[in-house]
Amino acid sequence: MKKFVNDPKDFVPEMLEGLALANPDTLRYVPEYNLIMRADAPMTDKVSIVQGSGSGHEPAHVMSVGKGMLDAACPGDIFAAPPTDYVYETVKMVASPKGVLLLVNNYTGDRMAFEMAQELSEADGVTVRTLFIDDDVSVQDSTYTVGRRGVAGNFFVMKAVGAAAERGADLDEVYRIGEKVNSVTRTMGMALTACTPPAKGSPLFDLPDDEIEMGVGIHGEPGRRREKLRPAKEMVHELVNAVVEDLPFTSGDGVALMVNGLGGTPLSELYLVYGLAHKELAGRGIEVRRSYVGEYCTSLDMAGASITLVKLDDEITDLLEAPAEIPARVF
Amino acid sequence: MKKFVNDPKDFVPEMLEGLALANPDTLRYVPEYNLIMRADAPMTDKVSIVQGSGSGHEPAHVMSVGKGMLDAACPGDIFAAPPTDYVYETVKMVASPKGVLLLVNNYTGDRMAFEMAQELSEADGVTVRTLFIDDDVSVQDSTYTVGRRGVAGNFFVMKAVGAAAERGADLDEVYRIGEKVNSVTRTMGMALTACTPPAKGSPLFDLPDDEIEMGVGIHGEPGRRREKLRPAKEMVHELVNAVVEDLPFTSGDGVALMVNGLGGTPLSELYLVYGLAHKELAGRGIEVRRSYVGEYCTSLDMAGASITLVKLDDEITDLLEAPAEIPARVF
Amino acid sequence: MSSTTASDLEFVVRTIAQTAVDNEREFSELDAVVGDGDFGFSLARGFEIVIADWDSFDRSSPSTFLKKIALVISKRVGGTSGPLWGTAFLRAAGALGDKTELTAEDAVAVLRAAAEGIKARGRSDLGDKTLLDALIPMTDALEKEIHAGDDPANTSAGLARIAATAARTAADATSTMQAMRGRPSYTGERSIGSPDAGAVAIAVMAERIADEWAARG
Amino acid sequence: MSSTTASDLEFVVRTIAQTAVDNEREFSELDAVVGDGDFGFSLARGFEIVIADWDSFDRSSPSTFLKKIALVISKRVGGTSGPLWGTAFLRAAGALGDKTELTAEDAVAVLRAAAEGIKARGRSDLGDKTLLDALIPMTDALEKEIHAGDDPANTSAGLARIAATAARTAADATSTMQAMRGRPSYTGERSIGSPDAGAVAIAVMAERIADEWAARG
Ligand SMILES: Nc1ncnc2c1ncn2[C@@H]1O[C@H](COP(=O)(O)OP(=O)(O)O)[C@@H](O)[C@H]1O
Ligand SMILES: Nc1ncnc2c1ncn2[C@@H]1O[C@H](COP(=O)(O)OP(=O)(O)O)[C@@H](O)[C@H]1O
Ligand SMILES: [Mg+2]
Ligand SMILES: [Mg+2]
Ligand SMILES: [Mg+2]
Ligand SMILES: [Mg+2]
Repeated sequence: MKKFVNDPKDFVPEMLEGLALANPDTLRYVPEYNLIMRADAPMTDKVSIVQGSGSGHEPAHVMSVGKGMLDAACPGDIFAAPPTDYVYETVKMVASPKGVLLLVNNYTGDRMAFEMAQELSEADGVTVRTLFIDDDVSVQDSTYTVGRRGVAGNFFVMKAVGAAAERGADLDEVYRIGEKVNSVTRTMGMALTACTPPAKGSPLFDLPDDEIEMGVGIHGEPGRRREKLRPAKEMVHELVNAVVEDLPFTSGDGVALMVNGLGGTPLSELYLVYGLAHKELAGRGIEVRRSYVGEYCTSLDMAGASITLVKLDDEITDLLEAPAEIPARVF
Repeated sequence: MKKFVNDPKDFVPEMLEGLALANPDTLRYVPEYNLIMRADAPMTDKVSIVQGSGSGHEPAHVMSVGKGMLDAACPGDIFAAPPTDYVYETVKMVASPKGVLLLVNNYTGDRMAFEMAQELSEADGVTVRTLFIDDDVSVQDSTYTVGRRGVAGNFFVMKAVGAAAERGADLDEVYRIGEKVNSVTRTMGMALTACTPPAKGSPLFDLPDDEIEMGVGIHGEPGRRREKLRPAKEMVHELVNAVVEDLPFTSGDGVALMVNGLGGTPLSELYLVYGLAHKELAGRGIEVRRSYVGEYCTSLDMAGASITLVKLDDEITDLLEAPAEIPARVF
Repeated sequence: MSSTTASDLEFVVRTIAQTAVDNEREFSELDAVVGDGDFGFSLARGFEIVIADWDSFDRSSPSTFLKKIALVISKRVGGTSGPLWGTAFLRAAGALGDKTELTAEDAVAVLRAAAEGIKARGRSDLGDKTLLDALIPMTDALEKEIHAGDDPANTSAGLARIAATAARTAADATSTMQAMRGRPSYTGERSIGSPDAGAVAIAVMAERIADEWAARG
Repeated sequence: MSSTTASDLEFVVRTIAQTAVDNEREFSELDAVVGDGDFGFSLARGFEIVIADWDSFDRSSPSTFLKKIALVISKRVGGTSGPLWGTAFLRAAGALGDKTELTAEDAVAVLRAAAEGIKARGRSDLGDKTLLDALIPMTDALEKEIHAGDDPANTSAGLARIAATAARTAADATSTMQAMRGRPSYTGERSIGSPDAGAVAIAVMAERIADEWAARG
């Protein structure tokens, strides 16, 4: 393993400390619960927004805390949902009279932790709603799984509900918006290489030099299938196809297009992918109205990328355009 | 090689096309010269700022074109200075009556191309000045080399001269500011892994699993020495030390601190490094007033990081704070 | 028939905790095959606190003691394992009521309650390729042996060995199953061919308990 | 003494171009050792245009022809090589004036002019571990052989072989030198132990010219 790391157990706390040191005026770090929150939270006149999930997806979600997006993020250890207790304590710290919205990527562990925390918080008299994000088209819903996974598309949900909350929308309205954005957001990713969790010290899976994992999860979960590495345009074609056909997106749609790097792929390649995806969409009569290229939801140092489309209407566009002041870039 | 790439020869043009497609309102792409320019350039009432260098360092420099920073960037192929002709044509396209400032990272090939282009442009009657950036403390100046290299610190020069030009400063004033920022900026980097140029298809150098390259160049040039991988805090200590002692930075100084990822290192590690560096500086009485964490000047997919310090005064702080509208995040 | 005393209970919990800490890397490796490689890390972060705070736990009754363990797990263990193992210990505590002396039947009841808690929390059942596929067969074997009457092997140590053997056989058998719950289920048929990490952890813990029980004499 | 005709000149330039294109990867590999691995790529991008546009070049005189080549290189080749090789061809053109028939002495003059151009542009000299350390010894050997008089080996093909042998020996000898110019100079003593990429390229080109000249008969 070649990483900037001291004791792997301290990886997440040390990262969070760095984040707080880099944003002394706007963020507060609460080490007991791995919590990053707005320095000015809770605001009594605003719904509080909280997102939690495992660490290892930076800038998601700790670097999205700030005016216009999250009030707090409570990450767990690398790839592990936070303990129920951390979520519960986080809700306490940002509890607002207008209520709290919990944003949760749809995984078994996260669902359990957040559902239990919601129950505990409600028993304390806090109004809480929980929204599950499940934009990944790689995993098909079925009777036996917990359903689709939440991946990079969560960015758009956070951005939209954050903007709505900042403008004073009530909890039901904020929830409605989040659910609506989630319902028109679709993502598909692929890995060129495995990632290496600091505590494991070796790659999470073996991927031969000429193979890729199509439909990989952001925790390095295997995807739809292994296949041979091919020219970028063929792989991008497959990613775009999977996303477009799922909703489906059709000719005449206006969309936001995100090319998200998984951590080890440089911007040069991401912009190359962006150009290919943009042209794929243009060829189908789908118009890209907003573009996002960079790292939004990573999988440690995995080389790879995901493509997300959001079907835009005036309401969503307006919320995505609204300003936000967070450590990670959003526009 | 595992990359998003079609024909390696098309890597740079395809990346630039993606960049232009993602920023249709603000950028213009001129394929003949690999040129990315502001859609509204040249402005007759403003000095034009141009930066060129090899590609493979994204977001430097093509993703720094926009209001408040560059008027144009003319990248060469991967790690290769642009041909003289590209630079010459770029200057023609953004030539302003107030003059043109060329920013050049200090390497033999870049110096030659820009010096020749300046001569050609002056013969056409354009007023041109060229500023060489050389912030890398890894390479010691000597009688026989071309001098120190220009690396991630170029960001601060671009930002400051871009802001000054936007406010209407004349060419000599813009040049003075650029030279001043360069004179108080120092950088030191290290590689955990080698990078893989698309056309080469294999790593540029061999770095055993337990070794790092201390003082690496952004083109994968070997640095000061090979050494064993160590805990992050020891490596960060060495980087900070090299930078601090070079200027030197001393107790009471206020600085901007940049932790720049070299392309393959995720944000989680960069923030961990940031926290360590911040505390190293605090321990020496050096106060971090502005912080920059992310990718500013990469070396393709190299895992590694560099640390840059800029000694701040009111003039520099004011220019770094000024707004800019570019594809890459700056604040 | 042997009876499980309160100190036997402490020995079992302590051994589970020590096994989790000692096998952090192995358990994570197992989870890496079709999961996300954090299972060992998650368990170890909780059980290392169990060990560190061992002397401070309220021991006024076996139930209180197990509840304290449940609390530590819930507080510190993340991932799917946090809620599942926390619930398991909480339900185990509930099954004991205010008993102070425990019998082998109580051990079965504790294990059943833990399994039911996991089922409810995880919306899962036998056959989904989870830790339940080691835990339930192990409990079944234990119960069967107890009912078989006063076989000379039917000491505490003998029962522990029987449980361990059953857990191991069942855990190994998860290799041929397709995951229906948890992260490995995303991979569909690709989950076949390797055992479930949680099930193997149960087997390793049961084996260590049997080994050390024998050593206690 | 043999004379170098305009068609000999075209043959030499064409062979240089073809060698650059055919050895793109090898030349980049050489540059990767202590440089940045782009030398072969940079040269090939220019010389492939030389080959593609071959028929269209103005051939009104040898000097005009070389000037056209210089222009293509300057336009398309980046890195340090663009200005250096562009300057070399431009100065070579200048050395020919309005000559239409070329002698072996003219060949020496062309090579000297090219080397002087590189020195001036690169602020470099013999001994700095650059392509000059193959180019200059090769030119010296050629000149010496011409002055040695009418040795039967002293045909064009024979001279080409002598030049190639000298270039190869000199290029190999750069291994023991420490780089004083260009990117490898940043590494100081670590540049010792591998030959200079530019010098090796000169040797490979000279060898191919000698081989094919012999084949032309
Ligand atoms: N729904 C479920 N019901 C019961 N056990 C489950 C369930 N989901 C997962 N498990 C068990 O948990 C183990 C994985 O735990 P852990 O690594 O903490 O989960 P994750 O990283 O997927 O959140 C699996 O090997 C399995 O034994
Ligand atoms: N100052 C110089 N003078 C003469 N030749 C030089 C000089 N610098 C570099 N070279 C030659 O150029 C070769 C490298 O070319 P290239 O890869 O294009 O340069 P870079 O990538 O460093 O800009 C070296 O192997 C050397 O032969
Ligand atoms: Mg997990
Ligand atoms: Mg180069
Ligand atoms: Mg797991
Ligand atoms: Mg080179």
